[in-house]
Amino acid sequence: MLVTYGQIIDALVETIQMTIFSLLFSSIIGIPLGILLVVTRKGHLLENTAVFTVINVIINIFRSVPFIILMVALIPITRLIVGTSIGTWAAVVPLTFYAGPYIARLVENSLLEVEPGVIEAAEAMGATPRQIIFRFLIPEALGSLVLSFTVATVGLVGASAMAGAIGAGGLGDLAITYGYQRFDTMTMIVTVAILVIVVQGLQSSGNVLSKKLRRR
Amino acid sequence: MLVTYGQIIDALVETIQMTIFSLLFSSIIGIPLGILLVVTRKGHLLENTAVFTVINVIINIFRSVPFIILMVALIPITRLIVGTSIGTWAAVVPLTFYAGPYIARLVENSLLEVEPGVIEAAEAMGATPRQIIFRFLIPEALGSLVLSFTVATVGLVGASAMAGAIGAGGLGDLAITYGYQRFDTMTMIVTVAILVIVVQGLQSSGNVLSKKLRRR
Amino acid sequence: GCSNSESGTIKIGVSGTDTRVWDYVKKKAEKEGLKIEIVKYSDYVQPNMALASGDIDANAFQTISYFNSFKKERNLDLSPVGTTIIAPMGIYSDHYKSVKDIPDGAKIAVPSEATNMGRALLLLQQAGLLQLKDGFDGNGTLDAIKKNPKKLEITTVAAEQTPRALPDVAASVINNGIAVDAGLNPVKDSIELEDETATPYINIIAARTEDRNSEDLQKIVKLYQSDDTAEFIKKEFKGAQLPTFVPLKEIGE
Amino acid sequence: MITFQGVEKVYDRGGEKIRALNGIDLHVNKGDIYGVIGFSGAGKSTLIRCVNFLEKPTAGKVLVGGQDLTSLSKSEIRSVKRKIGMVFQHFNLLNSKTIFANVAAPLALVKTPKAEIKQKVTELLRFVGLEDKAGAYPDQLSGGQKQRVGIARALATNPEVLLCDEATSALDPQTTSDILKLLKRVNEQYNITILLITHEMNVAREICDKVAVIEKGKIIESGSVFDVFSAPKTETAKNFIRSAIDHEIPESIQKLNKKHLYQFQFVGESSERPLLSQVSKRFDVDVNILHGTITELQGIPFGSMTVELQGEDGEIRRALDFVATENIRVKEVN
Amino acid sequence: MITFQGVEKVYDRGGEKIRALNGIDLHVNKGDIYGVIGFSGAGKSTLIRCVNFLEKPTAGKVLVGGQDLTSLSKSEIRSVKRKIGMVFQHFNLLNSKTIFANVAAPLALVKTPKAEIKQKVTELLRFVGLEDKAGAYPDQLSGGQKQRVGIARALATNPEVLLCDEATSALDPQTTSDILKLLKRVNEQYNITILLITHEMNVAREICDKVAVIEKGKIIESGSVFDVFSAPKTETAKNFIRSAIDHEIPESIQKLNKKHLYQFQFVGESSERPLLSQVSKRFDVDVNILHGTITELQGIPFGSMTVELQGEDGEIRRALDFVATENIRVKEVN
Ligand SMILES: Nc1ncnc2c1ncn2[C@@H]1O[C@H](COP(=O)(O)OP(=O)(O)OP(=O)(O)O)[C@@H](O)[C@H]1O
Ligand SMILES: Nc1ncnc2c1ncn2[C@@H]1O[C@H](COP(=O)(O)OP(=O)(O)OP(=O)(O)O)[C@@H](O)[C@H]1O
Ligand SMILES: [Mg+2]
Ligand SMILES: [Mg+2]
Repeated sequence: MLVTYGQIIDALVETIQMTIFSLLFSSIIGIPLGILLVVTRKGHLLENTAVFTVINVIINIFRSVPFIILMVALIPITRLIVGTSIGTWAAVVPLTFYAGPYIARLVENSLLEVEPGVIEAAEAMGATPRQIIFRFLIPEALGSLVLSFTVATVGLVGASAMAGAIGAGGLGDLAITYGYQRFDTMTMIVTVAILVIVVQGLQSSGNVLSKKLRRR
Repeated sequence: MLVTYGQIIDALVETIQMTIFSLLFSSIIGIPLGILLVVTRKGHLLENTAVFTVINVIINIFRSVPFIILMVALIPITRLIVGTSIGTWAAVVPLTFYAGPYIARLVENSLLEVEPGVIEAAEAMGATPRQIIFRFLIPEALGSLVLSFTVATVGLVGASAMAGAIGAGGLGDLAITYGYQRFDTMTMIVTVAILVIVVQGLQSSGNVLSKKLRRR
Repeated sequence: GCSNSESGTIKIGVSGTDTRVWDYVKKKAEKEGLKIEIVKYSDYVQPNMALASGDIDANAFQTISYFNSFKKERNLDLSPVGTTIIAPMGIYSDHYKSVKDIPDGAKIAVPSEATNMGRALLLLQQAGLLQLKDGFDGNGTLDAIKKNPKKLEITTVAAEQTPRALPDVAASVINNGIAVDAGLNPVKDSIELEDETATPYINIIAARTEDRNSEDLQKIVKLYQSDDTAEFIKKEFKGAQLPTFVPLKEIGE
Repeated sequence: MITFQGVEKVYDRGGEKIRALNGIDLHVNKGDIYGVIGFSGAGKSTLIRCVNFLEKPTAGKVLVGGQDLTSLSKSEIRSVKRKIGMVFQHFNLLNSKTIFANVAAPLALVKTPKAEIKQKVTELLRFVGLEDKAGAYPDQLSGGQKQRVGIARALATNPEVLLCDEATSALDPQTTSDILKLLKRVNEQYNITILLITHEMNVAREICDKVAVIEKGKIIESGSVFDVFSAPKTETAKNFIRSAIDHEIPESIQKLNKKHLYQFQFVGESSERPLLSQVSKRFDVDVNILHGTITELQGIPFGSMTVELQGEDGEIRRALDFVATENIRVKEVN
Repeated sequence: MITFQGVEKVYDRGGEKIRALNGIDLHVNKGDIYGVIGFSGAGKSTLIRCVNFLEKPTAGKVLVGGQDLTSLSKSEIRSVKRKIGMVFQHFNLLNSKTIFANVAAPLALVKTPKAEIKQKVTELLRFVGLEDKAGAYPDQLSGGQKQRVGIARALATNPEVLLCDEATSALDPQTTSDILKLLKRVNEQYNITILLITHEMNVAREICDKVAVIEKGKIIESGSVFDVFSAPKTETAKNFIRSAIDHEIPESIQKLNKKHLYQFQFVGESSERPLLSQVSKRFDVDVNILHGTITELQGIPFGSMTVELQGEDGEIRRALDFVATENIRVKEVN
């Protein structure tokens, strides 16, 4: 193995750091967009074809661009926000823009599953759109949302591997640069094994939490 | 622009080819796994903790491995199946293994949203597990499943960009090798624009179809 | 000016993970009171972009050929400050002992990145398998092929994929470093090896043009181009990488 | 309080037009308990859902408190809705929240203080007999329990108008009766207007002041409970009311093969005198009541009865002639 | 056909144990129409769901056709289930399928030929009055229409056992009566065993041979409809039956402030003679029937009536004494 355990631990920390922060920020972007995608569609709470179409297209654009291209295209923005275009923190920006629209789609999918009767009940009570969203729609979809976020988080762990291209480090990058580029099978196995454990932990927590929240 | 329109059309064809076939095969893998994840869980139709755990872990393993590593790790299998490890067809194998577990998770998420009452009705009719799955569970989840598959397909289009590493070609690879590596902005814009159109078309069809199928 | 050198640390961008030589140089520099930070990248675009934008102070990962074409396409104000090594590219095969044995219509894998591809084509020409257009500058696409008498099928793959594709192709053109990492010995295992004096493929240390005469950078170049470093490289890489400290003039600067 | 003016609602089912409401005119006064009855699919739910705008009429107007909802801004509509409680036919509870939180939901929306919520919800749950289920989730309740949660929720905000879509359909008679008493009480205490859909005639009779009969999206008859029940004008209304009031004669009776079996239908105002007693006294005939329901609407017996007349044929004929003069419809049972 | 032996069902609600069934012993003979009545939350749905194993008893056994389901293989259980039709309290229709496909579902499971399915489903839909809704989806139906689809679906396979969980709760009296007749017909024609949950006493009375009263997960009373209705033994059963049979005396009557208002309760076997006639004849008293329900169970009048006795006080007292000898409970209404 060409790497030390210290390096692996550093990489693990970097992966966790990238995942957590990009998950955080992409949720901040993705959740509202997902909600808007649901409530502005035809026949829904805040029907607004213009807003729906714009958001739909923007999300599609971000979802179409290969991650590596997105990373490059976003460099000016990254530099503006983080002050540099390299390193772990700089990777958080493209990861956020990558996962944000993705989360929006998953949130959309989950919220669409909520029974219309619940929304009707909320409307009948005179709830504002905001109240309907936060007190009815989201709580009812929570079980499904948790699973969706689990899927998204695992996806982020995967995407963070590619962020090595901008010197972000992380386990995936270790696997690629040593395992793939330098044919160091041992490092590859160790890093992938750690990744599997991380993902397994994430998925199991997601499953358990979702099961608790899903009341049917 | 450093590329000809002929090259772009070839690349588009390659992308479509990779996406369609890997979608096909990953569905063949992912749908049964997703179904098994649902029906073998505790308290469900074919409760079987062992099967559930094994599938859950296998899916997590595949979901943890960065795509590029997966591509390398699968070379022997690819060679076995396709006869070579390079080219568009060879890319279908790792793309399938990448998207299959992902689809399994999305299928799982969709099927879990089906009202338990429907399954009860099916059980009361004496439906076999197979009948319950194919005549009740899946039809009821179809609207959500279509959206999930749309998300997965768009994800595959993105992943196929990385398949350029094994000489698979495709629009994403064109964007990376010319747009990214050679700073041919024009090629990048054109290819990404085509990708956006493809994704937009996919997503819109998905939305329309899902809306038609989702009866609530 | 050289913003970072004022804070006493020089950031040098490299690609990949093999920092053995720079670790060696870094140690030497520290003794002279010069702090070096090595920034690792996993591709060949970002180190130049980061250099141009001031995120790093110098990089050392590319051949002069790649550097020049990159600079031109991106219109960047960068300059080489010193030469380092040459890592000869080679043609490798699992199936044939000599390039002459490669049959008609055979498949050849080459790296997909443009300068590497050009370099590979030049090597294939050197081996007598292809004939390229006149004045080919080693930077281009498959269009550069003028004559392909054996009707070879050239497939482009990621550089790292070339050794992995060996069982599937008649031959792969593999970068030196990658061949070594893949467990190949460039000298013993290749069936054709690049000319040692292929000047376009000498590696360089690059910096922003405005900083090229900076004292610190010059000091680093000197530390790299010293005899003991050359000895270290020879020992570590067992001939796969050759220290080539030629003056910049010889590579056309 | 609630006025329908030429309300129409047309659903589009894959091109086919379903006219659920077909020109509804209806007026519900403040403080009324107004019942809507009608066969399954007649348009009752659609009608009630137009009041709080869950369905938007395709034509016509619905006024609530004199205000046309279509003319109001969204936030004005919301404040009108906050004064309307609704019990849904399919409950529409939040599966993810406890029973307590479900009942508390409308209170929480208007930022009621925690302590007040707690007190109010506990009181309501006690009333509907679910105080021990406060911490349970809807999927852990029986059908009737869910319905009671829906009722408690609708009452939580002390609404001015209460819309009940089959609010007691899943409840046993005892619980139904308790709930109806509660509704009557809130109606009297707070002058709440109640619009109530039901197919249980007893519910309509026990609690409503007025009723409307709806058929195929049209109101075919309406008026005070007495008017409609005692003198239904349309055939459907008659049918509907009769099927509720006088049950089919049980087979057991038909099998008895008694000779003089008659059904007396009290279909309007009959004399104040105790009819059956008079028959027994005036003629040498015994009246044996076998089956039927009789109730009183504003002092007048109302309903029908199947009786056996015991006596000589001639005497019986004379007795029947007498009965016929008393505004009672007599029908011989084979 | 169906036998419960000491069946218990305990739900676990976050640690708290909910005893939904608490030792049920019950036997339903082949061809019986067996009614289960009880207050909301008594455990009726849980009970019926144990028959086709939708709930697995935590203790005890359920035998269907003499077979203990727990002892059978999965495919044997399925073939038993195919002979059991079920109407669910919450319908449980497939939202993604048309009404036609919903009713056809159980037939399609057993690979019935297309033509036969078409014929059978069309016939059933015509019967429940939904032939024009064949192409609609459940979300386009009213509550009662959904319930009728559920009934049609349960009958599609000509089951040997039919389980109905409040199968007519959302239906108007007319439709209910039609459905009950259908059930009676299939019961007689095909000797189908029907286990039926209801809170509508009329339903129980009209169609059931036997009833069981369930309270807090225990069967507190059971027997022929006549026995239970005419002579309820437990206080709850009495209450339950009374609340269904003799409605509260309407306020309008109470307000009349008449002097001699009595309620006659026919709570068991009374004489064969026409009672009210006798009173009128023997005493100088007129009997004015104001309110009540009376029906007949096996030739015996059964129910209660509120009557006004008109006459002298002494005469009235003597009349009442006479009535009291006739196995009739007399209660003075204030
Ligand atoms: N999954 C569950 N978890 C916890 N408690 C439950 C669950 N299902 C039912 N119960 C409880 O068991 C009791 C019996 O429920 P059941 O559904 O059998 O009542 P029911 O007699 O059918 O009432 P209804 O007439 O209202 O439908 C109720 O108190 C109910 O709250
Ligand atoms: N979304 C819809 N699309 C098409 N038709 C509909 C829709 N909703 C209701 N209908 C139809 O409109 C008619 C009236 O329905 P509504 O729900 O008002 O009936 P209802 O009187 O409440 O009946 P029930 O007593 O059975 O609940 C029915 O024939 C129904 O099938
Ligand atoms: Mg309705
Ligand atoms: Mg029930």
